[in-house]
Amino acid sequence: IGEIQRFIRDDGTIKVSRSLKEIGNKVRRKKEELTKIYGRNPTIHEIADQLQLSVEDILQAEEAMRSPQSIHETIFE
Amino acid sequence: MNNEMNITFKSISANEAFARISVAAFVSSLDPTLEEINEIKTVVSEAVTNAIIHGYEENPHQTIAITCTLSEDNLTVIIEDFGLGINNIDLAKQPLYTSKPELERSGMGFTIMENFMDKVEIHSVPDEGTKVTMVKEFKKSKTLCN
Amino acid sequence: MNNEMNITFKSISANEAFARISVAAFVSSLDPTLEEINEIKTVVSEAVTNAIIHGYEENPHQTIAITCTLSEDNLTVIIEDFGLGINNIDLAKQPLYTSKPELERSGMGFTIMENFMDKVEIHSVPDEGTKVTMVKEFKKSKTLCN
Ligand SMILES: Nc1ncnc2c1ncn2[C@@H]1O[C@H](COP(=O)(O)OP(=O)(O)O)[C@@H](O)[C@H]1O
Ligand SMILES: Nc1ncnc2c1ncn2[C@@H]1O[C@H](COP(=O)(O)OP(=O)(O)O)[C@@H](O)[C@H]1O
Ligand SMILES: [Mg+2]
Ligand SMILES: [Mg+2]
Repeated sequence: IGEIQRFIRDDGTIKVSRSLKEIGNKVRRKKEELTKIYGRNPTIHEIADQLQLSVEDILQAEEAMRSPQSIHETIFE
Repeated sequence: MNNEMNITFKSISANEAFARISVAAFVSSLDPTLEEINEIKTVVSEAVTNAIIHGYEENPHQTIAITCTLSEDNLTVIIEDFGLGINNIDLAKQPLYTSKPELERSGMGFTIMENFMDKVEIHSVPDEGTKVTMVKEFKKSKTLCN
Repeated sequence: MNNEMNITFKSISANEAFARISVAAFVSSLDPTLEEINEIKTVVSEAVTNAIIHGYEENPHQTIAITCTLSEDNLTVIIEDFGLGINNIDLAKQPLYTSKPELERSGMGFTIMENFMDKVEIHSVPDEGTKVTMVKEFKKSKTLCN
């Protein structure tokens, strides 16, 4: 469906939590960049558009960043 | 551990993502593979889209209900609308059959559900609504690791 | 576009993530910022944890209900349990107050809710349950851009 799934297909399933974290990091960086440009916090759609991700991908990556016991973290461990 | 949830929401296409993500989040306590999660998300999307487009003909003021039950190693998802219903279920299930070719529907919704899930049951009464019950079994070996 | 959803689920701590993700997914149609999403997730987690730990004292066979309503620029979330209730709401709302210091609770749940949301109302009847109603307003300027 989204970038995350493609990423996983390319890289093999073992790296799922790392790839989610990497996407999470990209999201954080883009958020900071857009905050400077817009002079306000960017919305979730604005970040998704810029990174060519779906809003669903962003939600999933944010949840993975949230806690080490996150559901996504444990999927393949 | 047995677990259960219900969600109800309005027949708005924006809620398709909400339904799909909610069911995926609920199932994740069974520690599914990403493939299983994607299969479940896909069938939820198909059934919710059917409820919106066929059951309610895109009237956004109606309600869709989902019930999920988890037991040790399987998930039951029930997706229900209270709309137009299906006249001929055998016909509706046929691959490529769609009653709305003008909307460029693929006619593959039920086929996808039957492929991704271990059991699919359709109960429908014209003018009362449609209830799709799906079961997916998860591999024991994996869930035992928790 | 007005929108509404309800979820009910068992009082199992694994469902805290399900509740948090479901509400976040529902709200994302308002196009919130990441900050707003994380604030909403945090308050849902706090209220659901309270229902599990205080309302039901970790009995996993009870039910928690969440209702979310979206209007143009605000979200109302109602989180409800049918458990023990709160005797003294003013005391319960005080920062650092906890009735369960033995569980290493921080006593900051209600304070966090009041900080992250624009309105928090607690309705509770001993032995009947607790209903927390929270409203968050989203900035118009932003939603108008879409
Ligand atoms: N919830 C529903 N309510 C009424 N009719 C439905 C519903 N779900 C499916 N149908 C009928 O079954 C047909 C086949 O569904 P499906 O396989 O998903 O194909 P498609 O949605 O592409 O038409 C639909 O075209 C419609 O006539
Ligand atoms: N759903 C609830 N049912 C019963 N009591 C509750 C509920 N929510 C909160 N309380 C009471 O309010 C107190 C303060 O809650 P909170 O600020 O979240 O702190 P904490 O959960 O860390 O104790 C709790 O210790 C408990 O006594
Ligand atoms: Mg279909
Ligand atoms: Mg608390």
